[in-house]
Amino acid sequence: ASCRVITSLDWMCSEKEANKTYNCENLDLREIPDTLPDTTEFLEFSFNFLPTIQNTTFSRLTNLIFLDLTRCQINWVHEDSFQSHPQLDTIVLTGNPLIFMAETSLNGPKSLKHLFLIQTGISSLDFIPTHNLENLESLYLGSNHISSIKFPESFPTQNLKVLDFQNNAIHYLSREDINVLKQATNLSLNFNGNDIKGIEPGAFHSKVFQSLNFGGTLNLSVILNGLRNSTTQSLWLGTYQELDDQGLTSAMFEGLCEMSVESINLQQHHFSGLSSTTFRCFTGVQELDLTATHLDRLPSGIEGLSSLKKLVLNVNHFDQLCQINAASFPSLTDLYIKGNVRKLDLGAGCLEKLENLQKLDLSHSDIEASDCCNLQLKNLRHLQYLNLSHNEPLGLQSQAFKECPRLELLDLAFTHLRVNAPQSPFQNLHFLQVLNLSHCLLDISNQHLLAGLPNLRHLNLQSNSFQERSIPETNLLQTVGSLEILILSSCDLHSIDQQAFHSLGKMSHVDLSHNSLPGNSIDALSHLKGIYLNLATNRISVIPPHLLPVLSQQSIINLSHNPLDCTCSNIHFITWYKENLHKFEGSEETTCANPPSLRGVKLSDVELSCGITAVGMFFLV
Amino acid sequence: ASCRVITSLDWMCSEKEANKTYNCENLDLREIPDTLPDTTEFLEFSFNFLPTIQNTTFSRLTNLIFLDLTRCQINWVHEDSFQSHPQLDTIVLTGNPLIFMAETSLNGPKSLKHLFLIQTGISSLDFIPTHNLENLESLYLGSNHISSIKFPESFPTQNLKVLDFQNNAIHYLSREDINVLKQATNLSLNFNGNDIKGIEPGAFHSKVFQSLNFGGTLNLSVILNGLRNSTTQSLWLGTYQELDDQGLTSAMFEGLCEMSVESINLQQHHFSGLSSTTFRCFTGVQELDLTATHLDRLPSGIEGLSSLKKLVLNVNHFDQLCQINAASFPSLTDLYIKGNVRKLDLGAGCLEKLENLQKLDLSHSDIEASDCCNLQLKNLRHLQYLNLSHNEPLGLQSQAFKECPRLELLDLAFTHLRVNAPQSPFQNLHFLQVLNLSHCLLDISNQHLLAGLPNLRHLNLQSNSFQERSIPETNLLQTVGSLEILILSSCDLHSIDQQAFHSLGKMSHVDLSHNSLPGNSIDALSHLKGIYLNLATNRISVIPPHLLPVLSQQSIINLSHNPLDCTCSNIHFITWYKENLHKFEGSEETTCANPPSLRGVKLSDVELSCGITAVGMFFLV
Amino acid sequence: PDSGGGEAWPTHTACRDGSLEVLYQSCDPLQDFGFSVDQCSKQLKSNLNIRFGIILREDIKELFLDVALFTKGSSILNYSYPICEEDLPKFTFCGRRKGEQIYYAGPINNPGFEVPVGEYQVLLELYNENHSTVACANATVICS
Amino acid sequence: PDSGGGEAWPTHTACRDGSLEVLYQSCDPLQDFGFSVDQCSKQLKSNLNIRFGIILREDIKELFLDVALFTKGSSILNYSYPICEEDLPKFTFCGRRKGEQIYYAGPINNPGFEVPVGEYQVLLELYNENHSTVACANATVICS
Ligand SMILES: [Cu+2]
Repeated sequence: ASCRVITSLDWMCSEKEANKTYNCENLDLREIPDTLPDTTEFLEFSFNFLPTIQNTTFSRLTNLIFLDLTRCQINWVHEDSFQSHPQLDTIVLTGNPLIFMAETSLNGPKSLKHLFLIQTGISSLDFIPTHNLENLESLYLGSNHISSIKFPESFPTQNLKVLDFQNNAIHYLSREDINVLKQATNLSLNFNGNDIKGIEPGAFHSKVFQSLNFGGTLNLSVILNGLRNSTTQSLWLGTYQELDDQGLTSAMFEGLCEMSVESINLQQHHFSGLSSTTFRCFTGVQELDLTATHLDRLPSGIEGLSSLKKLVLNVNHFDQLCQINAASFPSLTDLYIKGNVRKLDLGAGCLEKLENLQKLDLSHSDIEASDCCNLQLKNLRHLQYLNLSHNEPLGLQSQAFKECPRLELLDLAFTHLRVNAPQSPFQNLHFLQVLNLSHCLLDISNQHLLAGLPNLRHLNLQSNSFQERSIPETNLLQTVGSLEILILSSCDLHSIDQQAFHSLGKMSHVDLSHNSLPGNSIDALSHLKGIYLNLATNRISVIPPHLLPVLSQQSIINLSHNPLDCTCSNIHFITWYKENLHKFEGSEETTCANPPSLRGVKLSDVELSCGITAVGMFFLV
Repeated sequence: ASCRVITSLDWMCSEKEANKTYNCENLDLREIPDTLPDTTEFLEFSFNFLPTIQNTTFSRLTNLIFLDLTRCQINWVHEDSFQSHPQLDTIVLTGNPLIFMAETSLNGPKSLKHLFLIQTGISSLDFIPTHNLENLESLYLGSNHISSIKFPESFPTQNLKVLDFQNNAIHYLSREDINVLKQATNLSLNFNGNDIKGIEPGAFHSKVFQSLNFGGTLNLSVILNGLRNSTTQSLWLGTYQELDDQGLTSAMFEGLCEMSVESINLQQHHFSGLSSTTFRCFTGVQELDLTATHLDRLPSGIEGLSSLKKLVLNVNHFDQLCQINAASFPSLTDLYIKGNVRKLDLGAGCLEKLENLQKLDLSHSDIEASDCCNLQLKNLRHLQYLNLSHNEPLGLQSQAFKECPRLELLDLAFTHLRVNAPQSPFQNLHFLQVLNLSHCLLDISNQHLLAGLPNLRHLNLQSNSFQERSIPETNLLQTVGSLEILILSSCDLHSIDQQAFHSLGKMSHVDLSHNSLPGNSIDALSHLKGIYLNLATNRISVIPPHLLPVLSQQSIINLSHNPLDCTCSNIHFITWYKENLHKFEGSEETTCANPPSLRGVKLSDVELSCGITAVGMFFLV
Repeated sequence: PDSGGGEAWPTHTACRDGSLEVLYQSCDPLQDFGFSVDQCSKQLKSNLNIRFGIILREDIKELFLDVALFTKGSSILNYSYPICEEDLPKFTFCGRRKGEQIYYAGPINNPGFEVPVGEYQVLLELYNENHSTVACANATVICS
Repeated sequence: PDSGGGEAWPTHTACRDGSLEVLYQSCDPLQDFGFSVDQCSKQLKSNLNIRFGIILREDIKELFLDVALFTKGSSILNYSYPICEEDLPKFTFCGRRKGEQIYYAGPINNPGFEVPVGEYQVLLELYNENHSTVACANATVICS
């Protein structure tokens, strides 16, 4: 006895874009609902029930471009299932227990580009019908039982860009296997989670790749010997927490001497006997990622890294910044030491040899310093990006970043700052465009705090509090007339002086959300036009009629989660709101708080009828 | 919306043994039907729908011993699912997409012995809850994603006898992996279809097994080197048609020199450079199976096989029996050369060195001989079993098997025989007990054909035809008074002389089915008692009353597919039949042919009412 | 058909080429199966590659194929072929169990031959040692 | 519940020992999940091994765990832990896709600590980079 459910009862597909994009996930549907328009182009149909796909299943939806059939218990994809779908570009069959796909099951689409066959029980590549795959660019085959990557001869590989075999049972790569892929250029090949135990010598000889991923392989020498004489942009060789790791030795990297690689990732490995010659074969490498490799130091005088451009040392165990022995990689432009496991002492001049350094990330590293940052950042003349966010308290000197005159972005979020001098610690950062001071517990009353920042465009002051919960007429913003984006959310503001922003003429984005501002605060914005204005979650109940022009001249406004008044005392605003709905963001959550009878009703649904004397009010939903 | 079907509508479980054994396969059931008795012990519940197994699912069936839940779309086996099943011995979960089995999901049974988790998506052995498996004897884990056979420490392996890992992704066996199994004695370990690429040296050191199966492994040296210093009763190393085969070399067998193995199977491999030293390391081997190894000869003077007892050479390419160079294995007791691909010429005295040979199978080998078989079987004094069935025509000399005086079983089925001499070709086989002459196109009229067989017990003459479609009073059976089993089915018999079997006093089984015998043929059996009598598919319509005593004295009778008469002329038989139903086999197919109104009705359902003058008849179903 | 409702299984194409077309339909009331042949021509090549996918409803320690060929209703050829035998499991899938899904892609070791022009009906049956059906198909071969 | 009917998911036992018992119930309307811990004692060991099985309803390029601990309704501890991040996929299952079934058995690298006697409620939430729920559980820890 088969089990049929009348689908119309169940149907609640949601429309993402009218006539085009629909989401029908998780509805236990057994067919395409009649209510779905013929013109549908993007269809999310995951987690339904379609044991058999055949030429009638989707025949009505002739405009389909993207079809996601994840976990629909599909067993069969029969002949010509997509024959009426010339535009179809992507088919997702992830998580279906496929028994058979007919030879012509993928015929129809003019240019099928992306095919997802993840976890479909495939044990050999000839399960995939080869017809009509000439334009295929990505083929995702993760989490199957594939043990050999040998494609059938008839398989068109010439346009492949992404070939993802992660989490299969591939343990050996033969020369022939890799040869089949020689037509593909710029290929990204993913063998993550396969633990490859052997590669036939010469298999990768003079092959060129965009990226190669051998993540989770226990024996890296097998990989690096197997890759001799190949070229790849990126080589991902990291491992994972739950895997046993043998420990990397210098000998394992021998093969690299005969390879051309731009970027290498070794995340989460251990090094056995890390020495100055370990990286001997890394001479051509531009980027090296040593995230979480349990390092507490790098030996001095490392060979092979003299032309390294980018070094990632996140989540390691350094005590002191000088332990990285920065002099070994003098060409570095980017250095990341994020999330250091121990408290990181910045030391003095530890990076002074890195004259070309442009980007430095020291966030989340438990850094503490009472007198920052000139000694610590000595000689970083070209530094443009500095991230010191999420650290322990820092005491900033005056002109604390004098050593880095070219800073463009400075992120100090969540790092408590003490400013030791009356002058601005940021003085003379002529190029500074972005300054993130959110959650810094700063003394905002210092009017000179932001002096000398002629190019500042983006200022984030979220969660700092102003004295008396108010921005006075005279305030620290007066010195940064170049500001375009200003974030003052969660600053516990109860009022803003009408003149508070008068010197800010270039603003395009003002975020005042999560404060306690009343409706009349809007007055402070009267000189601004065409901005994005976020006033969500404040205490706005009534907006006086004389301020409506101020709102009218802005481009997008968010008033959601305010206790709006829906009585006749606010009739002007409500009327104007409904006429200008297109300007508003979050109108679903823009609701009445008052009168009690209208609490929670969307402002856009309220119908007021007010005379000179209020005669009544009602609403329509 | 979930989809429920009222199961009672569907329920059609079939009863195999009342109150005990039920089969509910393929019924789309969503629960245990109420109609199943509480006392059910053996339950086949495959191919139904039980996404979640929990403690309520089977709680009513407290006597369960065997539970087959193959492919019931089970995702979850929750806590204490079998808590009320102390007797449960076997659980089959094959083909279910298991997501999780709770830690205590198998608690309850006092002595769970057999667990089938084939193709359940398991990727690591810790998926299996270890509680309550102390008595586990067999664990079937085929067709999963297992890559390491490392059991969790808490897994009780001491009683394991069968551990089946076939068709997984196991490519390496470490010393530690195998050590966990050291408590198991007499273990049969199956790695068929895993293509093992490495074994840690010493992993199998001084380990003892009942059987080891490495079928489908491409590189046998890895296996045989890895098994050094181990002991196993049987070692299965065959390969399969669809796999590429490297070719076996002598070097590959080196490891065997340091192993103790009783029986080896190498089916379907190719040998590269088979020489007299190839089997050098096989000295301890008792049984060697070389089925379908593409052999056209065995070299002479092979070393290492001098104590071999059993050799299987089925499905090879020999032209002539002497090409096996039998002198290399003088201790042989069993030799199989079945299904030879080419026409096999028996030659002369090719096996004369095999003085101990007891069993010889030459069936299905296209053998032809005009003057058989003394020259061909020279010196096989101890031969007890000879199979020459399914060959081309053989001409038999008189005393054709004089060289094999101890023959006990001779199978010539489907081999056309020409008897060249007036005497019996089987003369003087004093020990012959079984003779299969079915489909031999023999001249049965030769009364001396079976002379000189004092111990013949079992004679099969199926599909040989008698002259005039009748067994006359004087016939070839008179010389074999020792017969117990006689098969005369499909012999195109239309009659049997009343005295035809008079010299056969010991018979216990007579098969006369598929002939054209009438009811009165039964008379020929009047001197026999307590036999199994098969008269199915003959032309029996009426059985005269005076023959009923002959039937009465037999133990089991099959009269199915006869054109039985259900009119009053047969009333005595019908009445007797219904009283003696327990004697009859095939009573479902024992039906009326006449009168037309009763055609096809089971004889047991017919109710006749006959007077001295027939007054009428009717039947009840 | 979820479990043998009256509906028939769809007719599938095993292969189709200029001169030859092979269609089949499962005649097992319980299930359909998938099958295709890598090439199809009047002059049938030896050692064809096939693809075959099915759920086993029976163990296949032993597996046999019976082929019956008809044209215009009269039988031309009957043929039985052992695929898996206890003492000679030819393929890796031999010995798989009831409930397992199997997929085979590979050679079938057939001899090459010329298919005479005409339309043929073929009845194929796969069954195990207990004569329980593993798969059953009605096929039509059209050779022009 | 087949797709979020009103029914609640069953309450499961993550572990149970002399002194400690951990029960949980999925609070994802779409599905249940399986979880167990290899040992359970007041003196919780470091580096516990867990088993975890689930169907992913979202991609998990990034995956975060939020833990909120309550006792008698008042919050004691809130904790957020990144499991998979774009630049640090800690575990092999990081990066798996919507629709995949995953099973993890292995260490979780927890610190050891002593569980004070009492009854606790724990709300656990796994979510991805878009804050879409991957799993959700209400757990009860009873320590005696
Ligand atoms: Cu051969």
